[in-house]
Amino acid sequence: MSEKIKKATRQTNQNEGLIFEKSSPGKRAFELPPLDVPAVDPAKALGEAHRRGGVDGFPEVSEIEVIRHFTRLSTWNYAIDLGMYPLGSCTMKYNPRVNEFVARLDGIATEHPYQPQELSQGCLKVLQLLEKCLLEITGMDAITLQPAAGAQGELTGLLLIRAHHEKNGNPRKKVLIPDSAHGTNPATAVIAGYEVENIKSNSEGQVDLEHLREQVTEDVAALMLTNPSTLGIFEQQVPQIAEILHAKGALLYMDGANMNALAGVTRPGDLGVDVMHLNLHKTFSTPHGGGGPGAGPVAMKKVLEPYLPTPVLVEKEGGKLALDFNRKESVGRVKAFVGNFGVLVRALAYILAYGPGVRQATEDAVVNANYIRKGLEGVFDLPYTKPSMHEVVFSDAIQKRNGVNTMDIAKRLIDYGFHPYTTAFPLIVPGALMIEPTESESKEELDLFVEAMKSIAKEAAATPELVKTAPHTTRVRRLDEVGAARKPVLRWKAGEKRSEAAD
Amino acid sequence: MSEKIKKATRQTNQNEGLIFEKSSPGKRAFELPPLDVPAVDPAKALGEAHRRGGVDGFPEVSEIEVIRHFTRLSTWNYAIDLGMYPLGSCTMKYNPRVNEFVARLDGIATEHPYQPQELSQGCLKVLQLLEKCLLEITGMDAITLQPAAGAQGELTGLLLIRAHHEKNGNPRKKVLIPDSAHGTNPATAVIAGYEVENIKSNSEGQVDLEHLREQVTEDVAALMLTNPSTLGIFEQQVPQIAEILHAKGALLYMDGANMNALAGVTRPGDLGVDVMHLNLHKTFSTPHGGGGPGAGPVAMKKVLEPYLPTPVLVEKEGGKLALDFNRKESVGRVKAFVGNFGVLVRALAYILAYGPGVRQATEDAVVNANYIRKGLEGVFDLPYTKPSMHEVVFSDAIQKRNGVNTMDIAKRLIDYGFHPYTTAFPLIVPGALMIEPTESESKEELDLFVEAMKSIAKEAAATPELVKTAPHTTRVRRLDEVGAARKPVLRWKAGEKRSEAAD
Amino acid sequence: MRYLPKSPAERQEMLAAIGVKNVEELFSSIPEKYRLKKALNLPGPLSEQEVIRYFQERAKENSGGYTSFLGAGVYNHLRSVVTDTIIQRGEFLTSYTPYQAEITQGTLQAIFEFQTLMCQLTGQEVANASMYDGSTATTEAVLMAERLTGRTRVLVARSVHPEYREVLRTYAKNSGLHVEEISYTTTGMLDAKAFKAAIRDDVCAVVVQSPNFFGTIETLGPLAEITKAAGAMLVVAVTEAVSLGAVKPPVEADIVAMEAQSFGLAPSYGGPYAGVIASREKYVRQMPGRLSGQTVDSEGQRGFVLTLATREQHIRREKATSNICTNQALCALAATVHLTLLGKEGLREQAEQNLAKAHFALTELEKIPGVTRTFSGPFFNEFTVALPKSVKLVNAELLKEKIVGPFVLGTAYPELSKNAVVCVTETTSRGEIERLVAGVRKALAA
Amino acid sequence: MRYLPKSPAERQEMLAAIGVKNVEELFSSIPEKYRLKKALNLPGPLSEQEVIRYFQERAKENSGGYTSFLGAGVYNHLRSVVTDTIIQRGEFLTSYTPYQAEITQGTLQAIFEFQTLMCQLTGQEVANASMYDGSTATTEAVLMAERLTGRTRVLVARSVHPEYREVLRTYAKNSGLHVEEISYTTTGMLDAKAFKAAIRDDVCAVVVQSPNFFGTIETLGPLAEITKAAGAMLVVAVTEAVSLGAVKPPVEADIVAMEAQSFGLAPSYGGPYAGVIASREKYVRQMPGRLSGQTVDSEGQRGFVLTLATREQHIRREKATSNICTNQALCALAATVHLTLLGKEGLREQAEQNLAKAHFALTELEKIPGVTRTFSGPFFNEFTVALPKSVKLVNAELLKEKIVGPFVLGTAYPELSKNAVVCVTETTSRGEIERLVAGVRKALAA
Ligand SMILES: Cc1ncc(COP(=O)(O)O)c(C=O)c1O
Ligand SMILES: Cc1ncc(COP(=O)(O)O)c(C=O)c1O
Repeated sequence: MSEKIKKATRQTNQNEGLIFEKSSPGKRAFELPPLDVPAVDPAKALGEAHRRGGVDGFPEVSEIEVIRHFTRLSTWNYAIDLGMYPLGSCTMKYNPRVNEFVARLDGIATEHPYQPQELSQGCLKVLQLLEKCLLEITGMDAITLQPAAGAQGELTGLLLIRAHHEKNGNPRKKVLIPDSAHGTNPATAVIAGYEVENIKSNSEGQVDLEHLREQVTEDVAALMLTNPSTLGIFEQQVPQIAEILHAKGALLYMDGANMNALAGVTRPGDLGVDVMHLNLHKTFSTPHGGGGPGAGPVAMKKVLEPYLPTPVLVEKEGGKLALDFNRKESVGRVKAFVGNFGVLVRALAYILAYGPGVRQATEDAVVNANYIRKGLEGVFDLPYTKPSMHEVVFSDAIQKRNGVNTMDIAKRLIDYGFHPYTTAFPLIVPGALMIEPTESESKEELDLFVEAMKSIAKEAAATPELVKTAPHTTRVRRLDEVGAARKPVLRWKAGEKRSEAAD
Repeated sequence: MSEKIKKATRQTNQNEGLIFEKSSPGKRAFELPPLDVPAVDPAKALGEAHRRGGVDGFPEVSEIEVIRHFTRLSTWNYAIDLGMYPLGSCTMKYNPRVNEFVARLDGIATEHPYQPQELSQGCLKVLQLLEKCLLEITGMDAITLQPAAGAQGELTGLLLIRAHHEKNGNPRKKVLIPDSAHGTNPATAVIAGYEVENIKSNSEGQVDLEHLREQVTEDVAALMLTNPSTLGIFEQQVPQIAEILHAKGALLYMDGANMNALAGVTRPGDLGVDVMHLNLHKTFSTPHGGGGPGAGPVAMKKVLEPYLPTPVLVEKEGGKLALDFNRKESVGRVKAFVGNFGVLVRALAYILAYGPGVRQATEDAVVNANYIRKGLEGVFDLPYTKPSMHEVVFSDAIQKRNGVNTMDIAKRLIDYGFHPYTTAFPLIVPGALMIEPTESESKEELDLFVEAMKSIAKEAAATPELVKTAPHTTRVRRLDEVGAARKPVLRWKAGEKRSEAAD
Repeated sequence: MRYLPKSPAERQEMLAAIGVKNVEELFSSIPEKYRLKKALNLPGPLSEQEVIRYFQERAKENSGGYTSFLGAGVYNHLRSVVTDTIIQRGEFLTSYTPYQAEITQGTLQAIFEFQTLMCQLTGQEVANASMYDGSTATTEAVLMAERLTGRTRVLVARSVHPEYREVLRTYAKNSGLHVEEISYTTTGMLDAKAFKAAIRDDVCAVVVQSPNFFGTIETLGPLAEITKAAGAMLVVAVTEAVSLGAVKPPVEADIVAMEAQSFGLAPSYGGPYAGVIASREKYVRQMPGRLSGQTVDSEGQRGFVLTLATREQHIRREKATSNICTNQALCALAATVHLTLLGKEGLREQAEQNLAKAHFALTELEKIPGVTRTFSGPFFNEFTVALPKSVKLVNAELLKEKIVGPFVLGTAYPELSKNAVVCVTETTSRGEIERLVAGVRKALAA
Repeated sequence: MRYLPKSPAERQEMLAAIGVKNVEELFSSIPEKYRLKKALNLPGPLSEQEVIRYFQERAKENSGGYTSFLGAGVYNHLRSVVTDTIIQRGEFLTSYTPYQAEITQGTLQAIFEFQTLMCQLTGQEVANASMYDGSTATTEAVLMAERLTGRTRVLVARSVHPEYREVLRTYAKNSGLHVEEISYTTTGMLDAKAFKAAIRDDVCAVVVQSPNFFGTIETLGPLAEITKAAGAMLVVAVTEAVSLGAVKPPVEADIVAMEAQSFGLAPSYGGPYAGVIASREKYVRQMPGRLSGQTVDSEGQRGFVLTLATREQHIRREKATSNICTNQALCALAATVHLTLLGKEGLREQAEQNLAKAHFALTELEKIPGVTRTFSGPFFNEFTVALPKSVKLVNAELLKEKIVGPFVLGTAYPELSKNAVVCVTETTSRGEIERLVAGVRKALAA
């Protein structure tokens, strides 16, 4: 593309249609061992009314076509394995390969959730050790590993809080949420049956204690605090906030999505947090896989333990582990079975690899964010100037003058060989550039990033059109999202013209 | 690039320096379990004179950098998994993934070649079954699986022949090799201690029997015949050739690299071939891996069995398998241990998946080659018009008129999303385009190929410069091979300027 | 530490560039008193080899060497090496939600294909990119029905997976939903009488599972009519998705909530799997979860983007259709690859093998005196049998034969205390079925 | 068949396009009489699952559960999941020799890195892209020396791996080479006197191995001087490449022939591994095998190509430096990834662990009455011990304890019939060493 772009070069890349467009009757990609019992007539066994002869429209292709199809598709993706992925709030760190290996072991991947517990001691020990590690890291008393992701962790946490208040006679009405919070927080509060009340951050991005004291009434069930906040800033007054809440019988929930800034350095439990979730698919390196799966364990203080979702892992006399399904005050289950076990395995593998060294990861993550901040201060507007933790949030205020916004800059970053940062939030920063490098980036990669961002800033001033029409080097150019939503095409339909296949 | 190019589009792609350029002292990508015995002082244990403190210049990087380094490098390659790879004579067919899986099983990958044979019955059974299958496919009497590749198979075959002649009192002097043969044939003959005498193909690409009769004297040890020949043409007179040779006590060696045209359809043993090698990394789908490993088993008639390399697999009473190292007339070993066992495992997995269905693969391979031939006849010059088997060889005679040669067309094919065909041989076709699609290509892929080749032919006429300067879409443009050979730089040296890293 | 790409010298260089003396300074906004003074008490650090050894040791403490007849929502089906090869490609494994479409077209097209496959399978018009699992998909389907109808009563068949019902109750509790259960008859199907008696115009959703927890296939037609007549929505849960290769899809349903674990996902002690919601096009704006939609780029080429995001929490916050954010994308990809491998004929053949094996197993078990089939309705690869003895005792005997016996119904269904659900898939060999039969015979004789 | 991407209809279409009625017509050039009339008698076709089961069953018939003390040219070292992840990427696994450089830069740069690592390790100036294995590399090194010197006598230490010597003899037989063996002394090293007596100006190559087959490290300096003085070339074979992390490299050698199996390659019952030839820059045009060289493209950017191909058979045919074509590229890539992971410190630490463990094992074994060290020279991770009993009998006893005992020297060295080579690597735990010692003690007492 240009001399300025050091990190990427264009390369020929395979086109590929939809798999349905490659189908031809009679091709097979998978064969079954022969049936070793008498065949039955499905029409007879099921009844003619229930019988289905096969799924219309299902593809018929061969194994090599499947390999090629998905291999080609994969080459259209950016990934951590290819380079820096500085999506703020997403903690896109290295996903160790050994974790994939252990999660697939016979005796780990093969276990059925209903098999006798005496035949599941290995699985239960994994759960127990992970629980212990996460409690040590968070400074909490009890934990559930069941929630499937952060958002479900939030829900679980609020249900625990609700159960606690109900036990005290009144579930209360409101949950306070700072305006900088992730969208899942308010969405979750509603599912838990609460009204959302926003709390405004002050000009330093911190909770305004005076205001808070006014807002916290006996109607308030809890406050959901993200710490460090989505501005990447540590909320210094957590103990005071907890005090204000506790004084009115309300509880402090912490969204632990940003634990990567704290692990090994400080513990939410020590700060006065009552309950929190962790995103194992962020802080604890389980792979995002294009959007999931994750796991969102919820750690809590003693006072909430009675309400733990079922089942609860318990150690019996003699050291045998068991699942206790019989918990009178439980909020119930939030998901079938014990949780995303395979994800939990990977998280434990990650923790075991670091041991107490998780602190070093935290330190490196914070060093990296501050290194970027230092490199880009002045080039991009920094709306909140408090010290940055694991991420730094700029705004596009300077570039806006030339009509270039954060999304344009993000798209242009693709041409420079990087995945964009987060553009969509925090909402309190108009035109946010939310940059989280994580500890997994080398100085070399960070230097290239800073250089790329500076170069784009120059382009935004000199040749804004170049930035506004980016990306220029990808196999597809900027995609029409508005059109997609206006007349949604959400599936392939037979009979659509095949000529598009090779487009 | 253009409307004409249907199969590929340019995409942003990561740059990457040499791994040595990323090194910084103190980084680690691999850690060892702690030592559980007393440490020793290396200087004492080895003697100061033998002691080495570490390897100078060795890289010091982290695990994520290793993953990224090699992942990025990998994206610079073309591969079967990405698309058609029509390298003639190379049989680039689909490499089934299950074969990779079984070769890595505990109990397969973990076995030591010197462990007691009673603890190796599983490995030996694999060898035995593969031997049986290959004998059935070739129609031969005995086989060795030891050679590491085709060329070593050739050598083994010639050594067997030599041993046979020596036994009869005279090793003889010459090996006859058609002018269309692969370079390994003459190179091998020399190592086996023979002079090479070329035999000319006739205008139909077949052996001229009259000439042959003259050439075969008592000095001739063997003829090395590739069948189908490297022109992709079946040599119809094999039985007659064998007869002529046998009449003078000479033997017929077949280079079985092209067995993909014959498996299940005809058997070299039935045709009168005395000894041949197979390329398991071609016909039997073991992955090329960027140049190897392979395996080149040698199958032979009874008469050569006494000379088999050691060890020879034998079945003892009671069905126990064993390796016999004690073979008086053996030519000796050509390689340590039993052979490239892991490759042999993959080949057997391939054969088991097909069973007698290997014939279908052969048929499809031949259909594919003929489909291409039909599609491109007239567009490219076809110097030999006998029926094509698994590959078709054109020449650049038509395009040469505009100064465009086979290498230019090959490079331009890259822009069209394909790996080039073979350009370097057969030497009897000046400017050869040697195209072998294999059975693994779908009609869709073949149609795109034919279209691409036609389009390039048009370009060669209309805009020859475009073709002569290809490729245009790759991350590097045409590379200077002459310069590379003139002043060879064959390794990185410390102190070379790092600035090249991000080039 | 091997995952960290920094040398000590580089750390120093960077701190100097930032302008701090040491790394502690960067944490100065954390009140001193709360900063940890000593190292966390965690096991490790372990080398790669030791990590592997730790999990290998745990693996040995599980059920290796046992043959299992458990299904009950988690099925042991054939999985292909190809699927695992694909989902381990770094480009899929280590990429995020495809918010930046231009650089994640691979994931987006694969999701689009997943949505298509799910529609074809379920006979519905639209499907989403995945939910956490079948249980939360079922619950979210009910919440969707609530939004669409504005009603709050939910009728759930007792033959729906017990844990799915528990999850529904957990979510329902605070959403003002009232969940009532409808029993089953001797066919193993929904009690039509009880159902008719319970349905009124305050019902938002009727939830059944088919094949249901007893293995019985529900007859959806009449049920759908009554539901429709009442202005409610029919939610059909599918836990054993392979059944859809041989059994008519729930086209009568307004919403299908499916667990896709059967498609290439390992049992993995309960997860991760992939839930799916499929429904009618007209309801799409009330669907939870992500959707990939086809569009064009600025040069008119086909491409895919996440679309209708205005339903989602990151745009709509408290007004979102769900709080779901991270879903089970990689599992959905595995299912996509798996189904693409199986294809039309493969899935049909697999389903018919399950059918044959389960029927063979039932026939053989019924030969044992005292063993009878509990329900008369048609079944796919699970069926319920009544034993003349406590199932727990029988299972304890089977364990000695290295067999994990069928699912004990007594805990969730006290009235079925001597009943068990037997699951047999294409991975169960005839020999294993015969061992089960012999084991049960022996246990009953003892 | 699942690997074939054609439907029956497509086959017909294509035959029609070609202009033949049926596929038989395409085989008409094969004389009718030789065309097979019936299907081949082969097992199968097997589904993926059955293929896996077949090999799992074979795997169970091997040495699972045994601890081994075998080395002798094949070593059990730690391997990383990362290596396997990389070499299984289709882009590496399923690409050919990088003849078309513009589209295979990944492989070419990796080979260039491999060549560099091999030079650094061996202390040589150039290294090739790989040979079949250590045994053929050693032989090819001798053939290279023959070409360079024009002489035909070869002196080989008897302490070189017996199978390497066999391969050399096989190749030598018809190349007019005369191979003579030189014995060892009580140090386990080359017998300098015998060597001096044997070397003359008709010798092309002197071949030693270090650490040699007995585990002893050779002292190369004086040897190299004498060799040089005679105008011959010193070929040093290395079978245990990990030793180079702690032991001085054979800088005195003219050619190093190495087996790289120790670097991330599984024992795999004998292969595939990767041989290496490293030598002096001035000899490069007589080197066998492929070479990747740095160059520039038409725009001046750095890139890599296969170079000096005029040495190779596809250009030079009967005048080539070797007949090698396919080599062991993917194994060389595995070694490259493995060594990159280990890095400078990792390899040193690994080597020193081997040293420590082997010395611990010897110390413990020497505590057993009657067990003595055979040779006095320094050793790395293998050493030779003399037992008061037949090694075969002792090993038979060890097998009962689930131990695969040390390598029996008697077959290859009749004079060492009661001696064995013990190998201990970083993968051997102290407990396993102690079990060996206890086992030997017991076997000797019996
Ligand atoms: C701050 C914050 N909270 C909550 C979430 C929701 O977590 P999940 O996506 O795992 O549901 C996210 C995820 O992006 C987040 O960044
Ligand atoms: C016809 C022919 N013969 C022999 C060989 C040599 O086989 P290998 O590369 O396995 O040594 C080849 C390989 O390219 C070939 O095509």
